Amino acid sequence: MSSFSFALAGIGLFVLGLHALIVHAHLLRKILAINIMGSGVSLVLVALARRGGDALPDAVPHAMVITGIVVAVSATALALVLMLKLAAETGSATLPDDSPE
Amino acid sequence: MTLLAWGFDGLLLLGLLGLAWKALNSTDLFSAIALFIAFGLLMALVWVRLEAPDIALAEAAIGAGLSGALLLAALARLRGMEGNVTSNTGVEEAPNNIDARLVQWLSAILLLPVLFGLVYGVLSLPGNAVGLSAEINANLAASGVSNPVTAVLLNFRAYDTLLEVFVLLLALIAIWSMGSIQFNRSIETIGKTSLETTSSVLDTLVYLLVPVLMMVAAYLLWVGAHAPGGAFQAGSVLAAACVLLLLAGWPLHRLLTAMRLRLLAVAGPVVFVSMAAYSLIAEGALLQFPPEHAGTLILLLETVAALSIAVTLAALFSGGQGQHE
Amino acid sequence: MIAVIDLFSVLLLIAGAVFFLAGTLGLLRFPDVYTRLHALTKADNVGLGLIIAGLALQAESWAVAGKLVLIWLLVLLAGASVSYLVANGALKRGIRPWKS
Amino acid sequence: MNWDAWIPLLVVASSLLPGLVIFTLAEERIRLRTGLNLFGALTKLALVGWMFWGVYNGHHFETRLPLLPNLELVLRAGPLALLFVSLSTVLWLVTTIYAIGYLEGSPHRSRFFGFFSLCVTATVGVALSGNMITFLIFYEFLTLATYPLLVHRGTEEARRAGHTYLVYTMIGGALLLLGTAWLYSLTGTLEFTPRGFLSGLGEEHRHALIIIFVLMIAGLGVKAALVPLHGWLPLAMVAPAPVSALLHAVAVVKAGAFGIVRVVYDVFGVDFATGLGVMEPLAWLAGFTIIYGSLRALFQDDLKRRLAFSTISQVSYIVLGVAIAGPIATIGGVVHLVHQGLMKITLFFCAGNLAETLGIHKVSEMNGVGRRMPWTMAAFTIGAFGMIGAPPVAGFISKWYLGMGALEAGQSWVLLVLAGSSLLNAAYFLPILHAAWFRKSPESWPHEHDFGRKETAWALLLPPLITAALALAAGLLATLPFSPLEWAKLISVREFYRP
Amino acid sequence: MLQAVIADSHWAIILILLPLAAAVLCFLYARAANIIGVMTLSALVLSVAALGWQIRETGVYHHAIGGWEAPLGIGLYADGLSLLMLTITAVAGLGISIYATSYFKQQDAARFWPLWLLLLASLNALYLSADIFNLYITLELVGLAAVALAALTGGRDALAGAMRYLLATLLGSLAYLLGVALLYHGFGSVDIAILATQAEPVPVLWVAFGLMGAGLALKMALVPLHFWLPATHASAAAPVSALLSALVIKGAFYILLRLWLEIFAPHSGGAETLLGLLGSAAVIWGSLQALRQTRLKLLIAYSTVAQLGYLFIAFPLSTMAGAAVWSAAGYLALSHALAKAAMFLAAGNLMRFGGHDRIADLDRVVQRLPLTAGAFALAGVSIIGLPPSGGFVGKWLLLEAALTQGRWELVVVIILGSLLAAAYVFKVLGRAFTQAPVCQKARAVPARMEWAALLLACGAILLGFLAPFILPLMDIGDPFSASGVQP
Repeated sequence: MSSFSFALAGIGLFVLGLHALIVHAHLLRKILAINIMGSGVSLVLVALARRGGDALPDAVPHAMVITGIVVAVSATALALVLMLKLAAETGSATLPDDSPE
Repeated sequence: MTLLAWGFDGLLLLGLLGLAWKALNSTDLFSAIALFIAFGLLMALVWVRLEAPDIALAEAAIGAGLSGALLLAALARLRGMEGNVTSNTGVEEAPNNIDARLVQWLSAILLLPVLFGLVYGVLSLPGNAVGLSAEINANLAASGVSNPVTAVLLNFRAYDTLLEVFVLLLALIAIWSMGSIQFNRSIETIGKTSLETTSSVLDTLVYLLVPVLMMVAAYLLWVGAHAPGGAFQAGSVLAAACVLLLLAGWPLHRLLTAMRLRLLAVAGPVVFVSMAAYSLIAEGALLQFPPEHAGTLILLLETVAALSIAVTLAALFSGGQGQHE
Repeated sequence: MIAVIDLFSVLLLIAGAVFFLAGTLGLLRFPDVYTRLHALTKADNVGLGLIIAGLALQAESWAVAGKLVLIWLLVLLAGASVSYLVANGALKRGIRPWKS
Repeated sequence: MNWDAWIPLLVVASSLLPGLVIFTLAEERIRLRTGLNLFGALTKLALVGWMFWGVYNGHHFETRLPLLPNLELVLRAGPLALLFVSLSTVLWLVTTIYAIGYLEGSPHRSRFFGFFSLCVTATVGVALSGNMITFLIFYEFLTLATYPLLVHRGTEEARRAGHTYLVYTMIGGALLLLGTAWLYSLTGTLEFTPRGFLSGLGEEHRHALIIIFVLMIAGLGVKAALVPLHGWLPLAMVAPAPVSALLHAVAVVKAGAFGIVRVVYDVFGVDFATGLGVMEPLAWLAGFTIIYGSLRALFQDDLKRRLAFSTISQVSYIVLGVAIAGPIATIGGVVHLVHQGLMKITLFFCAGNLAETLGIHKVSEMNGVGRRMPWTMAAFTIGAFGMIGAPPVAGFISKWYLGMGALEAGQSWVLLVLAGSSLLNAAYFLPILHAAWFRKSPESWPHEHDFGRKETAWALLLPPLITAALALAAGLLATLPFSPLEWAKLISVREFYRP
Repeated sequence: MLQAVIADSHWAIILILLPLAAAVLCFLYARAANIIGVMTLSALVLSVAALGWQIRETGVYHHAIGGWEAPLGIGLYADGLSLLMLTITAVAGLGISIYATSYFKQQDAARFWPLWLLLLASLNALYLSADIFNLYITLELVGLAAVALAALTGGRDALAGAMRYLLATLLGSLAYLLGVALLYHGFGSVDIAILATQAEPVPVLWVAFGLMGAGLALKMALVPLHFWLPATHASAAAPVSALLSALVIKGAFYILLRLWLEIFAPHSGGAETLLGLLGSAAVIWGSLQALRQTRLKLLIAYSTVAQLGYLFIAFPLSTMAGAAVWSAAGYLALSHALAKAAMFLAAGNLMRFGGHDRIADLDRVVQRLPLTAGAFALAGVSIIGLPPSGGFVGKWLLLEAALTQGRWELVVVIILGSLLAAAYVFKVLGRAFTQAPVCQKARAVPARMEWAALLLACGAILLGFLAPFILPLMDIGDPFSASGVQP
């Protein structure tokens, strides 16, 4: 039963991150939210593999999650540099909401 | 499931969700990042609880360590631009004017059905797992390594890892393509001026710690074949060492001219692609390793990959500073 | 005979936990950054040492025991230099130590 | 290699390829451009002649190219198609000569002649199309090719006229597309067959077919300038004279009328259409357009707008001929297709000459112009008489056959319409002639270009004379084997009523 | 002998490895980037042709990577549908690359080429993969490369657009990954073929489809989630916006289509009507917005949102006439890619020449660039769907299906979409015929750029006549039969 609780925690993290992504204007917080959502998805991926007692540990989700983490860090690095360039250009680390008319 | 285990799990998950909520909604950015790093460490603990040591290592090294360092460096640079950057990049309290409040409630209401849908989907899954562990164990012998995760990563699904390494290279190219960021002097200021007088402590730390880190990286690389470890973990530990050197003010980018840095960063992907092409011609299938010396090939692949992962992650940290010709 | 080793490691673990508790209490109760640094580095390092010793008794091979001790040494090194850096940073930002 | 299969494609290509080449020519390459134009026109004329002779002896010219799953691009030279092709080819040659003279020294001529050739390609494509999908392709291609010609001058007024033209033709095209697709979904084929291919469909599709008929006629009616959809034509008179001459007297307007002829005869089939009860309203609509067009023409002071409204009413003669489901009326309608083209293009050429040489745009300014430009006005007079339906010129024949057809089909009200419109034609043409010939010319013309001894440039004078002569010949020599009338009889016999 | 070489060599793998190697080469030797890039693209076009010939002869191409069969290893799979998408990428890519060689200065070219070749490699990998987790990684690669390309110009709008695009694409990928997790744990494999056999209508299937659908819809800017597209595509450099509009969003559509055909269609339970509804909303809303724009590139970007709606109208129609409708949608995607690329390149020429892209005073600019005006006109004809063009063939087939199934609301949407498209295309083209004087500070536009745009536009028109050759190619290994009943 414990694997389902971890999976639900993963879902919780995903939705929490999504909420923060929508609500907060500051880009750094949005990047944090995306990282947390990534962890949530990884948690779901691995937790569900352990349903039904301690069967042999299934290595495929593990490999997927490691790949996911590395993808997350590269995306975060790119997002941070983009945020800094945007802040240097526009003076504020939030998305300018006017569409460029 | 004894009561104690239930208690421990409950505590762990509550801590995890609490930390995440606090990290996302804390008033000050710096505390948000600090809490995020704590969240990463707790996440590593969760992976250990779920019997996934490889992921725990990766999470601790990359998820908490490197991402945390990246976020802190970005915040420092953001505040470094304080001069021409309006105040709201610094301490930014959660906006509590009316329309922000409205957006919060609106998104909360919108996300409830999503939450219930997901929970319903997950709970409707059958009780016992239906994974691929049987197939993996059946073919583990032919994969040349005994650690199932490394077997999956570098043999069964080696194509994923090939693309994976290119994602890292792409991130590096993308960051360098955005032009060097003028204000990264602020990193050095933290590195040098504030610690001019006391560089001796940091230097001693570096002299002691960096060799150990190198040793640990080599060990992780080697042990990856039969125990948790592998290219990504080793690469990230090496990257941590490089970041430490950068922070200690070592002129790493003068040490590595741009071309040498590029060659190092590109080594992993190039070896992977050439290995893939060679195996296609020799063995008839993409990334097919002959069973008898699959182990050695994988080890070779992992070392080169670890090297370029380390260099790429360090370059990601320095944020486009080392790329000018 | 085995029970005695288990008894010893349980005792050591409890002692370690007490030291950690003390460190955390110090972190919460102390007024300024310097005193909190004291609490954290001193209490927690000792606590960690006790826990490592307790676990080393349980370890099935000397290699594992050696790794545990290595962990403790690394944490000591990191703890010391980081607390020094934080204190130095705080001084540079002009935070005066607390006076009653 | 069987030549017959490739001739239709060659006919279309003979103006497409020179057109594309002309686009790339620089402005000052006048001789090469004219050469290419004339070469294209002459080859097309030769090919059409070859086909004329072939069809007369029963050859079968058809090109089939794969286009869509079980739908093909079909170019077939049937007798009706040939009639329209020959009309547009001859008039294209004449108008090219006229345009070269008319546009002497004006900018963007490569662009103009490029689109001019594309437009003729589209017209020839419309004429030769063997099934509804090919017709649709060239029909829309015609819109695209004529829009740039319409806005060629680039003035604000031209752009607004272009805008309205686009709105009408785009919506028309969309309706036609919808009708065609719907028809294809019901029948599974779009091939033009002489007595229509819908006879097999049962009763349950009756309503659908009526709606399809309305959609198609509306789509085609835009270009055929049937009353509610005619708004764009008067505005389009802002285009240069050769454009309004060839396009709005021959190419665009006739494409619409030709489309209606095709739809009624080769898609629905006359009997099936009368069975559906759609022919009656079509006839009324055509009749109404005839009268309405002539009435509006009466009050237009601008010469070209008056000719535009007269075109609106004249084209509906063809539609009327089709709508009265009788063999003789069909002959009248089809032959009017040619006659109206010849007469109307003469009138537009003369209007162009007057504007170009004397700067006259208004009917009120035409006093005594007969003396100043006798040859142009002579051609104008022949055209005008043809329009009124006076015997020697071709217009009389088509009206005569239309009247006979109406009597044969028992639609006596059509006679009233014909008589009424002839009177109205007279009402708006005769004052012009009277003013031109019998009034005293003003002391100075608005801005006169002096061409020395001859009244205007050769290139401007020759074309109207040729077309006027043709109109006269079509009237007088109607009984010769290759005259439009005989050919129309051949069409009527071969296409519509198997003996 | 040649046939033997073509028949059994692994063209699919060349399509993936070659651009990767070329990207690395360009990254190392920036000076030779232009030549390497164009050579790679032309080699890719040839290998796509060879792959097409190969699968036409020997049927669907299947390759188990590393020798490991489906459940454990990853499979490469190339059938008619992937061949179509590969052709789109290679052909439009070649046109855009030729344009880019003379568009970018030396310093920008060094940054453009590695990113573009990586994007190309990931798109090819995406079209050839038969494993949904592998699709996640290729999606991520495509997303990051596209964001980096969008931010290339470095201006205020470009960076904001790129940031908005990055957040949207990351959110989309995460939702997609969660869907992959649910599918894997629900049915035990990440291989599409196995999932197709295992899937049955359990709640986890619908939740997974909801997640993946939402994620992919966000990445391809389907109407409610299209907020990020116009700003990004309009502010990027001309060849980059051509890439984004013509190629990148089609990757996400391909995945949604592949998953729909193989896994979700039999148990769709009404989802296709929702997709059809969103598609119709996209067509109408996108076209109306495009009509409102005052800047040319924004107009073209909104036109992308609208034309994508057409591809979604195929969903509700596919239940009854599966193969015909999907080949229509495929054909529309192909001609839209060429036409949209030509439009953006033409817009790039106009901006290079006149220095701005305000539609109101474009007339001085359009006068001087006849080839570009011609390219824009021909591309516009294909976007509207006027007869002699590829767009017409696609719309005719869609209209056909809608009429035979009596779906009147979709018929109206298709026709209205074409009319609105005509409105906004001719709104721009009307400018080409005014007598405005020459604008002063004009920068000459290299001929290569104008001819690249014109050739792409002619390609879109030529497609109008190539339907009978291309449509059967799409049906190799009949990818579309899985969904609706055969007509």
